Amino acid sequence: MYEIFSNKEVGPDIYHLVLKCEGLEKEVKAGQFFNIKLSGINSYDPLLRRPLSVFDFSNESKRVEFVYKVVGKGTEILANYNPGEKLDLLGPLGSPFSISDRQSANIHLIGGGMGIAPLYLLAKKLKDLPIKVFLGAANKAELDFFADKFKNLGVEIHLAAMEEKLEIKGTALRLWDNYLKSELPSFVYCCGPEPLLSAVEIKALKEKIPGEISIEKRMGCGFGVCLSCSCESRNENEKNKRACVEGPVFAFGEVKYCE
Amino acid sequence: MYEIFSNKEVGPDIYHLVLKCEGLEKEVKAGQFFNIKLSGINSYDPLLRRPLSVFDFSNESKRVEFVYKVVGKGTEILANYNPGEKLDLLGPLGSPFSISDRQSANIHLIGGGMGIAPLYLLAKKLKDLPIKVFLGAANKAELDFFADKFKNLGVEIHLAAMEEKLEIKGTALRLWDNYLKSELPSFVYCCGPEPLLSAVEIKALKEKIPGEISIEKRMGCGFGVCLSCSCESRNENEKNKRACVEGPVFAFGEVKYCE
Amino acid sequence: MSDKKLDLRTILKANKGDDLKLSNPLITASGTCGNGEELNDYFDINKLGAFCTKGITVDAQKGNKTPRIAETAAGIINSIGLENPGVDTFISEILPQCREYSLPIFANISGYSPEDFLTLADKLNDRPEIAGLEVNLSCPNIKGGGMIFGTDPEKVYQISKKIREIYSGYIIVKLTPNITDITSTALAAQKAGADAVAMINTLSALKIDIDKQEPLLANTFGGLSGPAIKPVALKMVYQSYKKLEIPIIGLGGVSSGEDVLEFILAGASAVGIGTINMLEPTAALRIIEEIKSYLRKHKIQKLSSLIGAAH
Amino acid sequence: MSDKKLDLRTILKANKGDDLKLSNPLITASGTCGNGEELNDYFDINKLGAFCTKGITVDAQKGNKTPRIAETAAGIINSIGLENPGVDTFISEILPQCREYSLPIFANISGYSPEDFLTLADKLNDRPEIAGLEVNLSCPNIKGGGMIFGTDPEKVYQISKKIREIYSGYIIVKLTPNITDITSTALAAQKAGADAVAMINTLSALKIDIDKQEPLLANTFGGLSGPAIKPVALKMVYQSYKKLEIPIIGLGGVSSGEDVLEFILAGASAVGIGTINMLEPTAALRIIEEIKSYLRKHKIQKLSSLIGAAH
Ligand SMILES: Cc1cc2nc3c(=O)[nH]c(=O)nc-3n(C[C@H](O)[C@H](O)[C@H](O)COP(=O)(O)OP(=O)(O)OC[C@H]3O[C@@H](n4cnc5c(N)ncnc54)[C@H](O)[C@@H]3O)c2cc1C
Ligand SMILES: Cc1cc2nc3c(=O)[nH]c(=O)nc-3n(C[C@H](O)[C@H](O)[C@H](O)COP(=O)(O)OP(=O)(O)OC[C@H]3O[C@@H](n4cnc5c(N)ncnc54)[C@H](O)[C@@H]3O)c2cc1C
Ligand SMILES: Cc1cc2nc3c(=O)[nH]c(=O)nc-3n(C[C@H](O)[C@H](O)[C@H](O)COP(=O)(O)O)c2cc1C
Ligand SMILES: Cc1cc2nc3c(=O)[nH]c(=O)nc-3n(C[C@H](O)[C@H](O)[C@H](O)COP(=O)(O)O)c2cc1C
Ligand code: FES
Ligand code: FES
Repeated sequence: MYEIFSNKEVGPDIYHLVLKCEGLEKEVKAGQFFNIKLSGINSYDPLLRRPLSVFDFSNESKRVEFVYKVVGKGTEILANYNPGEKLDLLGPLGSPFSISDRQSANIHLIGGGMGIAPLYLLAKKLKDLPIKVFLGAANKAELDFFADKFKNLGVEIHLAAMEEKLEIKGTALRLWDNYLKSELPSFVYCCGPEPLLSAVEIKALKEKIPGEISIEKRMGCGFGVCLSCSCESRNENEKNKRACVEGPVFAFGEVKYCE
Repeated sequence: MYEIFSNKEVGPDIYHLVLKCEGLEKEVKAGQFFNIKLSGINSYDPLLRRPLSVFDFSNESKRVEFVYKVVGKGTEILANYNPGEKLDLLGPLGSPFSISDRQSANIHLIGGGMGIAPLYLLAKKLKDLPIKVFLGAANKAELDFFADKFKNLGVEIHLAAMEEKLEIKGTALRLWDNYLKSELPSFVYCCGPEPLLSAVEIKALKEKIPGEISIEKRMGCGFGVCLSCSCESRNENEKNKRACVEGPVFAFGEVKYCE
Repeated sequence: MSDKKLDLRTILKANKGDDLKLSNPLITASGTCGNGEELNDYFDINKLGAFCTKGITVDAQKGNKTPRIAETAAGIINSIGLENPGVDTFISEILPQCREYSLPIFANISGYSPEDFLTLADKLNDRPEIAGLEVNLSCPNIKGGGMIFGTDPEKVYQISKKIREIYSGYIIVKLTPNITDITSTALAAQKAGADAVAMINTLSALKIDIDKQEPLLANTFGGLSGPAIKPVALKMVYQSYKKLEIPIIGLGGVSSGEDVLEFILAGASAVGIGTINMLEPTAALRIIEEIKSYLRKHKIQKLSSLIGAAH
Repeated sequence: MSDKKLDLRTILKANKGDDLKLSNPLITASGTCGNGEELNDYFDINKLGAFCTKGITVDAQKGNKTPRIAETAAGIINSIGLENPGVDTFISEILPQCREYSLPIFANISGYSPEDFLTLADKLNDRPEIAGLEVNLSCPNIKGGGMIFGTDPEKVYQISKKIREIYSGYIIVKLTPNITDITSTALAAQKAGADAVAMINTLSALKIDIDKQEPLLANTFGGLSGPAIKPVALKMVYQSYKKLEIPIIGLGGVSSGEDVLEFILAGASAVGIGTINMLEPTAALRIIEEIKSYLRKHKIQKLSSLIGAAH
């Protein structure tokens, strides 16, 4: 059980949740997630935990942070929690973004919607390299909090919104696509809706640029026992991969998209 | 939705809940109850509301008060609510104790366990009459809060506990029984477990003393639609009575006991 | 879309006789809404699509011993045991009250023998206060009773057919989910000339009091209802829709506009609301608002255009 | 009572061969606990009474398309579709891991035809790593598959009997609740020589995505599990106990010590824990503690003395 330090609305239906995690022993890496229990005491409804990617983590201050959007039952319950209350979290879970061998220049991070959340901790880890961040969402209000955070890191960011013109009016994909005309990256990280992952991957594979995506699959358990989150491998001979254990981060070309 | 003013432990697992009920238009009478929703937002578990008798009510200060014991899922959830939070209550429900024609002297109030709760508001209404209150519980700690409250009303009280000697060591029934040797009342009110109700009623009927009991039946709805709380009438030709509408207060001899 | 344009009406097609037009798809589930009076204290029940009474039997019944209700995760188990004043008192005392309402009313009938159902259908035939009968062939709480009939397609056919022969109003046959294949009994009811089927009644269930080390309900078994059973009910409606020609009234755990929409998309022409009323007497009003916001959001005018749309 | 005196052991009587002695009644429910490794990261799974593997088929299966899981009130609907590496890989890769554990392990087998079951039983016969087979005649997620067998007592008898002829270890036949009378299939399994029955598998269920206006699961239907179904499972165990001579493994929604006690009082000799593990990987440890406090409170020494005590 971790105590809530703050849980504030930072955009339209978007919340920033900060937990004190003194007891947490494991290291938390960019791309990993926690699975959060949202049923109250003596209650089995809602039954399943809800997975949220780690937005930020600091081992020194012992804080783990999330950014989430209220989209349904569970996230609405979460938004009603107050500082001082405690949450039951399972994690950190999943395989993180790989970082060790990214000493190359020109790293692009592409995030769509709430897929932006896990890219922040990643950017923090990579921030001494020349990284460029491409973010898209419905409107500026959904991006403001993220944009400020990335700006404070001192990394280069590009913004797009569907409903209004920022750098462009459109998706993160189109934003990035435009930029590719001036520079091809040496490695790409992408997180967001499957159509974004898929399109970025196709483009990158064509240009022979390696990279990783983080996929959001409906999860039952989050730790590998139920096979709810199976992703079919692109390699016909390989067995399925679990988004919660082998993923949510996969290399370009590793898994098929379907939803 | 009524805001919680306070919700404090006042005995072993016994809580005193005070709600602000500005919006409440109906008058609340002694013997009535409210049915309290305990599932959180977006949750259907626990599904049923929990009935609690009104312990105190004041139209001026617009406060409705309850005293409850944590015995299971629902009451444990209730005990976890904090001041400032809101509760969804249905009520006031049920038929109250009758008061109008109790101008006679010698009224006895007998309460066992949490059955004491509804007697307090009743005693308040009757307090200008010479009433005597007989209370029993497992131990002194369970009685302290109630005893203080009744004492502050200035009424005569007698206390018994099962686990230690107060006026006697034993049940409210024995306590009252002893007292009957010195004085027969002209009217009796009784609330508590069914064996207490039943025994008091038998004794009173034998002595031809009229009175009323308040019964705790497992309830589905609390407002008369489901027939979960049916009490068989002692009059074979009469149909069942619903503890939530025709009761929970019944006259001596009106319904059969069974649980 | 302006609220005025939203059309929540639904039609229950009749096999013979007139179709029933409901102002919205919500029908109270028998036994969870009394006979109208209590709910009407909370809101004008004419806002419902239709009302279904508490089950009636030939003779008055005191019902089962208490406890008659137990709570389970997101559900309740009941064994009321058909407590009711009997059909004659129903006709003399309850039907007159029904005249005060303008919405269609169904009388829910239960029997301990096939003959009982015929007696009831006969006594209730041509009563102007009611639009039709809901024939409860599925009550799990009476011994040797309804459920035995309800799990045998042949018996469902026989009883439904005999009722059809003597009753001229709308006939809904209410089916039990405690069966390997509910489409077998649904088809039997259709073949017998029922106007519609209602599914589901409660799932046979048990709760044990671990302190007393015995079943919690006085009657041992009871019927499970509430949100817990919704996925089972919905599956049965979906599975039956393509096989049936008569309308389906879907019910089981419906508690929100989303639930109603699920049932309608699965193929229900109308939807029963039961257990939710016990916790939230004004649930119907909330549910109607939730349906309206869905229609607005999806720019759909006619709710009935969604019937079976998930197939 | 001191903790040392509390005796949680339970015996699964065998029809032929040796009885199985479990250190406590908790058995993992197939498909909800992987093959042990993942859970073992959270606690020493030897603390369980027994372990049951994820369902295996003759050939490797990729399972159904996603989404494979939907949430309902106090329940989940799954349609994993038996994703597994096939029996040969199971034998070469998973069984060796099983050697690391000291508790009895059951291999859960599923087939698309009666022959499949025999192939599986044959290949798994005499494997020292496993104590027995759990024959899943009740999987609702494969077309033309398990559930068709599972609802027909005659087929249950035939398949169980053939397996009995070629398999010498402990045989548990796992039954489906999607049936009018589960005692018919339970008795068929007993007659065929099964050592025990497990009840229940999941209830056939549906969820509709109202925004997409189509079934949420890629496979349309799925199986409902979790606390929502406990009252139905418990009823089936209670109802079967008096009719059967072989042990019953009760499961369906078990999430607490109270739930385990309900099943045992109803007549189960052991209890499966499924869905709860998905939310709370250490649930078994909590449940064991809850059982112990109950025994202490009621001054009962042997848990097994409570089997069937609610009758
Ligand atoms: C590994 C992982 C990391 C995630 N990280 C974040 C994050 O950092 N911030 C954030 O806002 N969201 C994140 N999500 C998505 C988040 O888990 C869902 O939005 C949440 O579970 C919805 O719960 P709900 O009860 O509010 O919605 P529900 O009422 O359950 O459903 C509402 C909507 O949410 C969608 N949904 C439900 N469950 C999931 C799920 N498991 N995955 C994706 N969509 C779902 C449904 O399709 C539906 O449209 C992540 C998901 C995964 C799998
Ligand atoms: C009209 C009425 C007035 C009541 N007033 C009070 C009051 O003022 N103070 C107070 O402490 N309690 C009162 N009760 C009892 C109170 O409602 C129950 O203790 C409560 O519902 C238990 O809920 P739970 O979820 O904590 O227990 P559960 O987990 O549901 O059950 C735990 C135990 O409580 C018993 N129980 C469950 N439901 C009921 C019920 N409806 N009635 C009686 N026992 C039940 C069960 O037998 C079980 O032993 C009243 C009951 C009724 C019917
Ligand atoms: C307390 C109670 C009493 C019921 N009585 C009847 C009845 O008399 N006749 C009947 O056909 N169904 C009866 N039912 C079943 C409901 O009408 C309905 O089919 C079932 O509860 C499923 O719907 P729900 O989950 O919305 O409650 C009763 C259900 C409950 C909970
Ligand atoms: C994700 C999931 C996968 C399952 N896979 C299997 C399986 O492979 N074989 C089997 O016999 N039962 C399978 N089941 C059924 C469970 O073993 C169990 O019978 C059912 O879920 C009821 O128990 P529970 O409510 O405790 O989960 C599965 C259930 C779930 C939830
Ligand atoms: S969510 Fe259960 S295996 Fe991935
Ligand atoms: S509790 Fe429903 S009628 Fe009394």
